[in-house]
Amino acid sequence: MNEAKPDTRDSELAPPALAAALAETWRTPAGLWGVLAAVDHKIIARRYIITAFVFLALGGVLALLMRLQLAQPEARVLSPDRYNQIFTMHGTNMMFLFAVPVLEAIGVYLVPLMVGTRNIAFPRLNAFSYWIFLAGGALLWIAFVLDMAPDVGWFAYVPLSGPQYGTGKRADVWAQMITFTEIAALAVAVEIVVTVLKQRAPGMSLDRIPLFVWSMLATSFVVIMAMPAVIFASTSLILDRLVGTHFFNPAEGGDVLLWQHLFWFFGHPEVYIIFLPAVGMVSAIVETFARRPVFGYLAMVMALIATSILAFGLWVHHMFVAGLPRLGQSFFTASSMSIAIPAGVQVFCWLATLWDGAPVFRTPLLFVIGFIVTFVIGGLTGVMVASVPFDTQVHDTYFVVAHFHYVLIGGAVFPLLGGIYYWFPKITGRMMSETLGKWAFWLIFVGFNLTFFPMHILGIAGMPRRIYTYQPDMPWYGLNMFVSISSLVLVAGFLVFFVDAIRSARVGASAAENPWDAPTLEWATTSPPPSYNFAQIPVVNGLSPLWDQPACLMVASGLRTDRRELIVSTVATAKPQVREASPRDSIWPFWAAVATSVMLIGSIFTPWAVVWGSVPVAVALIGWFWPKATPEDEL
Amino acid sequence: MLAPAAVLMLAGCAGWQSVIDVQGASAISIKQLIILFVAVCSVVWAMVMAVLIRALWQEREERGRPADLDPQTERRMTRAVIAATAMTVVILTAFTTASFFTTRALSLANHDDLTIKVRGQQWWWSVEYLSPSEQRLQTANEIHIPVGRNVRLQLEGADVIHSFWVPNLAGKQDLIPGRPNTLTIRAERPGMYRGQCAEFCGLQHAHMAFFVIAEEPAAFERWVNSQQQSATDPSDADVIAGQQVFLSRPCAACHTIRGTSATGTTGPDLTHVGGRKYIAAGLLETTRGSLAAWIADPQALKPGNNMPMVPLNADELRSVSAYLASLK
Amino acid sequence: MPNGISGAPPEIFLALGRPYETNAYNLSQGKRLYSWFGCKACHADGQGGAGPAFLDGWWNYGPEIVSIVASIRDGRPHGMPAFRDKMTTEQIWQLAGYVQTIGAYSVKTAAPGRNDEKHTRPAENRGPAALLFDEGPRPLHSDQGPRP
Amino acid sequence: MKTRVVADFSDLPIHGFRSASVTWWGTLAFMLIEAAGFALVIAVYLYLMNLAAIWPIDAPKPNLLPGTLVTVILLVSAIPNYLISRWAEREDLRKVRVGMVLMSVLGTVPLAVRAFEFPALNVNWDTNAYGSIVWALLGLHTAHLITDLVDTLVLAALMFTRKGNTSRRFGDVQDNAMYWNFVVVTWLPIYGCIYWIPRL
Repeated sequence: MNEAKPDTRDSELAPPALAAALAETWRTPAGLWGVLAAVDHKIIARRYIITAFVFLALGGVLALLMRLQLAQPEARVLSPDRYNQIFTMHGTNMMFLFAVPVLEAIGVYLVPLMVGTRNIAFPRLNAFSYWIFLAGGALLWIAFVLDMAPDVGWFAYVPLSGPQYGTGKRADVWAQMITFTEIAALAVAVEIVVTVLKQRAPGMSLDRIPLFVWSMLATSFVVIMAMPAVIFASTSLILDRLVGTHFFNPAEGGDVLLWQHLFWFFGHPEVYIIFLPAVGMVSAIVETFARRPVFGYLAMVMALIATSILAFGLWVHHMFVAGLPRLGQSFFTASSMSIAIPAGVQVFCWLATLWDGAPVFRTPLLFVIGFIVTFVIGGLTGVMVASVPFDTQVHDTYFVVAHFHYVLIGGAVFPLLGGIYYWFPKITGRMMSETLGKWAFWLIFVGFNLTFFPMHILGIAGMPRRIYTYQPDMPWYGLNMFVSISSLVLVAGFLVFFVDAIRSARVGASAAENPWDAPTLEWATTSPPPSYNFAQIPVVNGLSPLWDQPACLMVASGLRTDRRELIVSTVATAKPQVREASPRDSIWPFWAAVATSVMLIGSIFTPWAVVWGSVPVAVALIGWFWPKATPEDEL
Repeated sequence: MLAPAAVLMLAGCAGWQSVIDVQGASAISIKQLIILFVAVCSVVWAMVMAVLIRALWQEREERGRPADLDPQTERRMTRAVIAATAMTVVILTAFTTASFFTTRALSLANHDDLTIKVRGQQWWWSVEYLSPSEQRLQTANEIHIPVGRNVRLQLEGADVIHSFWVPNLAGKQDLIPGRPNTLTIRAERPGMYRGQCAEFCGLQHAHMAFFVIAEEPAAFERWVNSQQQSATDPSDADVIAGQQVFLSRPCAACHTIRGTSATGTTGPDLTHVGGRKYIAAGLLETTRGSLAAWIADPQALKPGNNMPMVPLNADELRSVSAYLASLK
Repeated sequence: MPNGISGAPPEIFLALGRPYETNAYNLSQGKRLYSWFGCKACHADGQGGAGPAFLDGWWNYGPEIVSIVASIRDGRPHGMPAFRDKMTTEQIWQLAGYVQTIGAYSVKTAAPGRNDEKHTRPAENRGPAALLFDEGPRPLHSDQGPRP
Repeated sequence: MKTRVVADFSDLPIHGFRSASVTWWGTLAFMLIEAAGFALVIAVYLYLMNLAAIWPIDAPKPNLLPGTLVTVILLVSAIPNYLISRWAEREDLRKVRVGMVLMSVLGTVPLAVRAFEFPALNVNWDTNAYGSIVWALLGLHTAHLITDLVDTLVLAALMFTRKGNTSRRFGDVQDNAMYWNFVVVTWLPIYGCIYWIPRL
C-alpha cells in the first residue's frame, strides 16, 4: 500500500515553511464548526478545565450557603429539603464534576506535550468525552434549578435512595449523572494509557518518563479498574427504582450493604484518582523550583504504583460501623494504615529534594509548601480514622468532614492551584501575577486552616455530619460561627485567584518558551504551543531533556507535512515503529454524545428509552467509524 | 499549629455528647486510644514541619543552572529517607496493634444483664425492654439503664439506615434494615447522656436525638415499675376532656396509651410521655406549653416529619396537652 | 361528575395543579399511609381481598380522586370503615392519590417505586393495572376504565 | 528553541498490526474495563448467593439447553475468528470478505438462540434478587454480543466497498476478531455462573 503520489516530508522544507505547512494540516477551523468538531487535545483540555472551574465556583457558592445555615443554631435560612439538596449537590459536584475532570483534563493537555507527541491517542473519543461530561453536569445543575436535585448524600446509601424512600426522580438524576461522568472519565483514561504506552518520543524509555506522566498513567489504570464498580452500582440502583429489580431489597434476597460495598469499592479508588495527579504536579513543581531532579525517582514511581494497587484493598474502612465481623474490619485497619507508607515515602522524597535544592519562592512552590503542611495533617487524621475503635467515635461526624477536606483541598486543590500558576504561561502564553499569587496563596492557606481545623474539634464534640441545624443548648455554636466567618476568608482567596487568572489571560506579561527553566518537554514548545506541538518529534536521551541539552533539542525528521502523522513507539524502550495517522476534526463525536445523552436522560423516565435510544447512538457511532475522504484514512 | 490545637482538643469541651467527656466503659478505652493517636501524630507532624522549614531556609547560593547531583549527599539522603520510612512503618504497626487491643477491650465479654431492642424509625427511636422478662416495657426516645451493668442493645432498622451513637458511653453502630446489629454499653457513672442519629436518614436527620439515663439500680427498678403500669384514669375535668379529644380524633389511630382504647403503633407509645424529659426525639423539653406547640403544628417545629397537623380549636388543644402532660 | 359522587373538588386543588395526583412526595406519603392504616387487611396489595381490587379497571364509585376521598372519609356499605376521625384531611387526599396510581392505566412519572417488602405485584411506577388487568370473556364495565 | 536533527524516520511504515497499532491497544483497554465490570457482576452474584439461605431463591434451576447451545456456537465461532485474524494480517481481501460474512452469521445465530435463553431462566427479573442478578448478567453479555455483532456487520459492509482495501481496515478486522474472542471468553464464566453454580 505505498502512497501513489510523492508526499512532502518535513526534511524538505525550511523551518518557516515547515511551520506553515504543519499549521495548515493540523489547523482547527474557526467558527461553530470548529468548536463542535475540534479534536486538538489542547482545545478540548482548555474547555474541560474552564468548565470544571465554573463547577468549582458553583460548588463553592453551595458551601457558603451551608455555612450560612450552620452559623447559628436553629437557623431558618434553608429548609431541610433545600439543605439536603445543597449538601448532596456540593459533594457530588465537587467530586464528579470538578476534581476528577479538571485533573484528567490537565493530564490531557500536558501528557502529549510531556511525552513528545502531536496529539492524544483517539482524539475524537476525547471530544466525545467532553460533550458527555458537559451533558452530565448540565443534567445535575438543571435538576437542581428545577428543585429535582438529589437529596440523598453524594454516596446515596440505599434504602434512603431506594425506590421506597427516595421519592420522585431525584436519586435517578444522581445515578444517571454518575453514568455520564464515568463514561467521560473512562474515555480519557483509555486515551492517556495508550498515549503514554505507545506514543512516547523515541528514546523515552520507561525510566525517562516524567513523574507527572507516571502519575497520570497510574491514575488512568485506577480509573479503568474502579469505574465499572460505580457504573454497575448506579445502573442496579436505577433498575431497582424503575423496573422493580431487588438488588437492594432485604425482603427479597437483596442486601442493603451490597450498595455500600459496590460504591466504596469505587469510592476509595476515586479519592486516589483525585490524589495521584496532584502528586504528579507536586513532583513537577518541586523539581523545577528546587532546581534539581526529584530525589528517588524509582521510589516515587514505586510509591505511585503501590498507592494505586493498595487503593483497591481498603474500601471497608467506610463501613466500620455497619456491623461487619470484627476480623474483617481489623484486616481493613491494617490495609488502610499500610497505604500511608507510599504516601509517606513521597513526602520524604520531596523533602529530600527541597533539602538538597535551592528553592525559588515563586507562587507554585508556595502552593506546594501549603500542600505539604496541609496534606500531612490530612494523612495523619486519615491514619486515625483507619483504626476501628477511633472510627466508631468519629465516623460520620465533623472530624471526618475535616479529614477529607484536608486531604482533598489540601491534597488536591493546593497542588492544582500551584499547577495552574506553573503551567498558565504554557497554556495561555501569559504569566500570572506574582503579587496576586502570593495574596491568593496566603488567603487560601490561612482561610482553609481556620475553616477546617476547628471541624476536628466539632467532630470530637459530637456534631454529626449532614445536619441542617442543631439545637441552641448544644456546645457547637461558637465554633460553627467561627468556621462560617473564616470560610469567607477562604472564598476571598479563591476570588483573588479567579481574578488573577481571568485578568492575566488577557493582560498578563507575555511568557517565554521556558519561563521557569523547567526540565520537561512541554517547555520545548512555544507558549502557547502550536496546534501540532512539535515541528519535528523530539528525541530523548535523559530524564530531564531540557536540562541535559539546554542549548538545542535533538529531533527526528521524516514525517509528512500534508498528513497528520505522529510516531508510535514500543512500550519499554520507545523504539519508533510506525508513522501513525492522527484523525482530523469530526462532528460525529458531538452527535454521538447528543444521542447518548438523549438515551441516558430518557431512561430516567422509561426503560424503553434505552431500546429506542440505542438506534440513533448506533447510527452516530457508524458515522464516526466510517472512513472519511482524508489522507489519514485513505492510506 | 497542630500541637496547641491538639491540646485544646484533648481538653475538649466537657459536656453534652462529647467524645472526650467519657462516662462509659467503651468510651473510656477509646479515649485512651485517641490520646495516643493525637499525641504521636502531633509529634510526627511537628518533625515533618521542622524538616520542611529547615530544608527551605538553609543559606545556599542562588543556583542558576540545576547543578549535577553530588553522589555523597544522594547516599546520605537515601539513608535518611529509608530511616524515615522505616519509622513510619513502625509507628503504623504500633497504631494497628493498639487499635486491635482496644477493639478487644470493647467487646465487654461477660454476660449481659439487660437486653433492649431499639428500632430506628424516620426520625425517632422506639425502645422495647425485652429481657429479663419481668421487665418488659415499651417506650420511645429515652433509655434508662442501671449503672455498672452491661446492657445489650439489639439495633433494628425499620426503614432507612440510622446510626445509634451516644459518644459519652460508646462508639456508634448502624441500624440497618435486614441486618440486626448489637451494641453492648455500660455506664460507669449515673447521668443523662445525649445521643444522636449519625447516619444521614432524610429530612429530619438533625432532630433525631435520644437520651440514655444511667441510674442507680434502685432508681432504675422504680422507673421500670412505674413504666409498666397502664395510664392512670384522669380525675381533673380538664384532663378528662383532653382524654375524650385524644380518643375521638386521629391521635388514637397512631399512638398507644395503655389503659385506654388508643392502640395505634405507627407513632411513639405515649403511656408515660409526661414523664419523659424531651418530646419529639430531643426537640423540646416536656412541658404543657411545648406539648401544645408540638400538637398544634408539628410541621413548623420539625418540617417533613410524619405527624400530621390535626386541626384542634383552642380549648381542645389546651385540654389534650393537659391530658398528655398528666401521663407521668 | 359523570359517574362519581357529586361535589366538585375544591378550587385550591385544581389551582395547585392537582398536588395529590402529580406530586411524588404526596404519593409516597400516601403509600406510607396505605400500610400504616391497615388498608392491606381488606384490599391486600391492591389486587383485592375482602375489599374490592383497585386493579381490575372497575371503580365502584368512579375513578376520580374526589370519589375515592369520599369513600375513605365517609366509608362505604359492605364494610368500608369511615376514616374521618382516624386521618386528617390532607392524609386522606394523599392516600386517595396513591390508591389512584395503583389502578392507573398510564404510568405517572411521579408514581412511587416498589417497596422494600415481599414482591406481590409490579410496582405503581410500572402500571400494575395495565399489566394485571384481565377483562375476562365479556368486558363488563366498558364505560369505566379504558380497554387496556 | 533551536533543534538539531539526529534521526530520520521517513522509511517507517504507516500502519502496524497488533501491538504496533494504537487501536489494538485501545481495544485492549476497553476489554480491561469490561472484564473488570463482568468480574464485579459475578462477584455480586456470589455475594448474593452466600447471603441467601437457598439458591436459587424459590425458583427452579435454569434449563441447560439454550445456554449450552449458545456456548457451543460461540466456541465454534472462535475457529473462523482465528482464521480471519490471520487472513487480515496477510491483507488477503477476498478471504477476509468471506470470513466477515461467516462471522456475521456466526454472530447472529447465538443472538437468536439467546432469545430463548431468557425464558429458560425460569425466573423474572422482578421476582427476587436471584432473578435480578441473573437477568443482569445475561443482559450485560447480550449487550456485549449485540455491540460486537453490529461492529462486525458494519465492518463486513465496509470490506465490500472500495474503502475496505487499506491496511488500516485490515487492522480493524483484526481488532474486531480479538474483541470477538473476548466476547467468547467472558461468556464462559458467566455460563458457568448462571447454569452450573445453582447445580453444584
